Amino acid sequence: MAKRVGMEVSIAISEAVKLANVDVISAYPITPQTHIVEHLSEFVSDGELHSAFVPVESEHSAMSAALGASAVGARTFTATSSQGLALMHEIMYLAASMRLPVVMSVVNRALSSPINIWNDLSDIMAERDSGWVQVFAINGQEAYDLTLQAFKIAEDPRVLLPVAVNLDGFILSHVIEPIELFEQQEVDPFLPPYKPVLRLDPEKPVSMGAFGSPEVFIEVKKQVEEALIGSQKVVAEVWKDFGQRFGRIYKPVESYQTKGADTILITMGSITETAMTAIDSLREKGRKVGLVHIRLWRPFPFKEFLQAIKGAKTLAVLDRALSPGGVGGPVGLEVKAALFGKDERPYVAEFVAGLGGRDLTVDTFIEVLDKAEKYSQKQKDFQYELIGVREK
Amino acid sequence: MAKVDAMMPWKEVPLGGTILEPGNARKFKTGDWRSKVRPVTDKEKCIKCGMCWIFCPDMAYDPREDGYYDWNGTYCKGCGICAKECPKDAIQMVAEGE
Amino acid sequence: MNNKMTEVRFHGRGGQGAVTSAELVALSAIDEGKYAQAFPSFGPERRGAPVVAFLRVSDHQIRVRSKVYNPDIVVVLDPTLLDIVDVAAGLKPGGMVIVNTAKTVEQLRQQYGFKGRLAAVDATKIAMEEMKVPITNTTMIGALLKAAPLTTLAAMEKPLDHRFGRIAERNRKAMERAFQETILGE
Amino acid sequence: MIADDLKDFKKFTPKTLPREEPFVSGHRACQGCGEVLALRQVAKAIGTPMIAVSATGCMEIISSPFPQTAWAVPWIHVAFENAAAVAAGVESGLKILVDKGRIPKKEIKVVAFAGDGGTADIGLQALSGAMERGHNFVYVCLDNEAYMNTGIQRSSSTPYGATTTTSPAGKVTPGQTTWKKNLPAIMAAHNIPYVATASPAYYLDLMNKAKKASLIKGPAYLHIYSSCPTGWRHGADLAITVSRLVVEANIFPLYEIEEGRYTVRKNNQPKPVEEYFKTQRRFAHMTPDMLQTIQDRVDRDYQRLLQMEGMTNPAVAQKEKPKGATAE
Repeated sequence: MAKRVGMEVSIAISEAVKLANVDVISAYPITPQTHIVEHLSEFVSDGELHSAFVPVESEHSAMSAALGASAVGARTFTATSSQGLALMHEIMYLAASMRLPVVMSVVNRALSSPINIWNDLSDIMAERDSGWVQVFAINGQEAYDLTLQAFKIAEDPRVLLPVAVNLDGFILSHVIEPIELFEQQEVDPFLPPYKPVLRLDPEKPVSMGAFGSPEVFIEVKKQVEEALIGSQKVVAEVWKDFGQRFGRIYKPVESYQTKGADTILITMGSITETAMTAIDSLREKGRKVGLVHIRLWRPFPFKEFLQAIKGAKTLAVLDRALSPGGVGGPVGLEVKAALFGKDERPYVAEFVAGLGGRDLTVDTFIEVLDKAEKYSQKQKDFQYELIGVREK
Repeated sequence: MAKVDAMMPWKEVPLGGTILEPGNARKFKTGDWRSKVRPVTDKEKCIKCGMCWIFCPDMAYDPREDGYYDWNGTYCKGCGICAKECPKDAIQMVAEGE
Repeated sequence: MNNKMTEVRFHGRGGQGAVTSAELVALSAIDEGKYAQAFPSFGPERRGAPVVAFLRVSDHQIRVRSKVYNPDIVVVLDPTLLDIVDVAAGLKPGGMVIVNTAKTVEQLRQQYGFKGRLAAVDATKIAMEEMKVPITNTTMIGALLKAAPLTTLAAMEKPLDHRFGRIAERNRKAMERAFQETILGE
Repeated sequence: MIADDLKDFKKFTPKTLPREEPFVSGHRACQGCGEVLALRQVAKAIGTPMIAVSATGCMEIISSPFPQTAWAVPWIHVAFENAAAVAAGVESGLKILVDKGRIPKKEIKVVAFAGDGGTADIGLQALSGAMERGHNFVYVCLDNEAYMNTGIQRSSSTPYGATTTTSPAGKVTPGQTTWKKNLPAIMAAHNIPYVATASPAYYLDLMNKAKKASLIKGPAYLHIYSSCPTGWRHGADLAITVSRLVVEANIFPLYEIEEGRYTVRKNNQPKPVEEYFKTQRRFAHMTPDMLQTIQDRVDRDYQRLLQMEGMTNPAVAQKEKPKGATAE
């Protein structure tokens, strides 16, 4: 039976990786993800985890080594943040297009400059089009569960795509909170060893990463796209299986107090739980507000999202990454695009907040909701508003 | 120019654009790249030393049981290294088409 | 506005300078105030491997940028390509194939069964005699201009000088001889 | 200790060369390409079972135009700067899968191939990391002394004085202004068990070194001279001619560094460097004083090699009295 303990979320993730009986870990340190790989190295050196720990010399090589290992059929894990993810950028696209099911924890941290080790979503949002399956945890238990699930999703023959599990740097990764840890024999039936469809094997040689002329490039990309879109069905299956075994049900999009809500706040990541408290306090004052958070970012769950916000007059989108010179943030862009063709469309107020670790308090969320409702009444025409900027 | 048979419906492209048939470049006739000359071996002078075989960038000499080497026009690009390196000058570069 | 545009496809091998032929004609036509476009078929060009280059010349602005699929004229710099490449693919009705070959037009037609208009010139011989090297890209420009007045021999001098400097004169002579000696078959 | 790794290593002789070709005909290398010949000799010497890893470059492009591959062995290419890192991943993956009983135990050789740019410039960091970590693989640098796949741009491995499209011979600077980066020395500084230089003209020497490198447990580095007719502007038939001359002129001396011990193939009556430079138009503009600068430095570097051998491998240094240029 699962054991409930207080544990730092990063450590919990390394426990999940251990339960997954990972074969190769390619690791390079970067705040705030480092505790994950540090702890994994202890498991390996103590013989608690039978895997090859490869302390590479850069994140670019972390992802490169991961691809090499995955190509021979090893279950492979890595973790990074911010600048490290940016350095991996080139190889992220190859992992997806070469269909190598690497699993990575992305402990979200602002991208420089200025250099800033605190939390926002700018790092992962820069990888939006890499072709990876991308999920977001709102608390420690989710980070633990999603990491285990990520291997099962990635390695499913219908998917065979790398999966990034996102958790907020420091405000989630470094927090000690209650975690329910599973036993190995509970997990093994859920997550059997990785059986590759293709691997580098002298018995049956293949060539991976060939040179794709204009005649075939689009067709390969079509395959990746079909796998990524199709992965939503597999994600749903894995979440259903997980729910039956371990009791926690996961959905691509989760609603909180949205019944009869005129205004719905859209969030991602662990700030969601702070925002829920803001919703509660406004609900107590009779305000018809609710919240929807997006757990599955790629592939984007259009149907479930539109269902979740049905009936709302106003959406207040809270982005944690800024797309300079554009419509504000990537989530706002996605939401507006999702609504574009619909005849019944709520007013969308796009906000960008909490960049570079600026703390998001309950009051901040209340401010955002109040502004959203005010702008909605006036049908204010604006691209986005940056919250919390000190004017004077 | 890119091989025409790289065109195939997307469902038939192997996973991740992987090439499943090892060494299938053998189907490609690089011999078409010769335009002016080809090597011809004078069996009398040949001492079966294998220099033509080991120095050929296109593996266009096939070792035979009797120790001689058969020139393979399918792959020879006509570079002339073999003629240059043959210790007995047994290989002459001869104009194509003769 | 009939956009009188001539599309030309050059066939050669990596390292033979097929794209240089196209570029020099384009430069010359542009000097004369016309519109022109020259580009190789992009891709890893390896010495010896069959390659193609494209040229468009027009009195009006050229906006199409794709490859030339239906050429008015095909120029074949290396006769050995005839055995391995369908040089006449997509040729416009009434279009012409110009081949560097020692053979006559009749022999070519017989050996390869060309239906369309055909022209032949022994550019390799001319190049060896005038330039001492079997590089036929500038020589074949003469043949092309015989078949279609895309630009004039005189206008070609400036781009030749610019590109070849002191050996421009030999290239010009070879080009002019090809112009004279090209036989435009029917 | 490499001694026991090599205890049953038997040298190849002309008649005992393997027939197997892990790299097959039909690849799209230029006519007379010296690099693909070097690659072929290495792959042939190492043999199967082998997993090959390529960096982006000429050899990767010419060998894998989808849907065709010239690789008869398992092969993977990911990017330009990470051949060593990908190879490290392959090697680690294989080792752990064997340890966990998921795949049968087999001596699969992991071999990374890259050009000089992919090794000495963009890939140096990943290479240094993989070497320092002691992965059991062979890294082969096929040195054609410039970025040839992108059209002959200079690399840190382009020799002093050579022209490339980014180190042209101009009025002010006569071609490459820097001296060739000494990769073998950098690799030796990683204290790896085996480093060697080789040239396809000396095919037995090359293939024996490749075989030794593959037998040694731990990282091994081969730096192989690879002529390029297109990039160096020499005849398509001269790949072996220049590959021999460069050794005979001591510009590219052949030596091994085994656990720090140098063994140098002696050549104490070298040909003048000019004889080598004459064969390639990339050196056409060489001035007399450039030639002298190069000759002096080549002579000095060769003496240094002998001194390194003297210091690190006295037994060998004494044994061989200096003799004339020794042909293969």
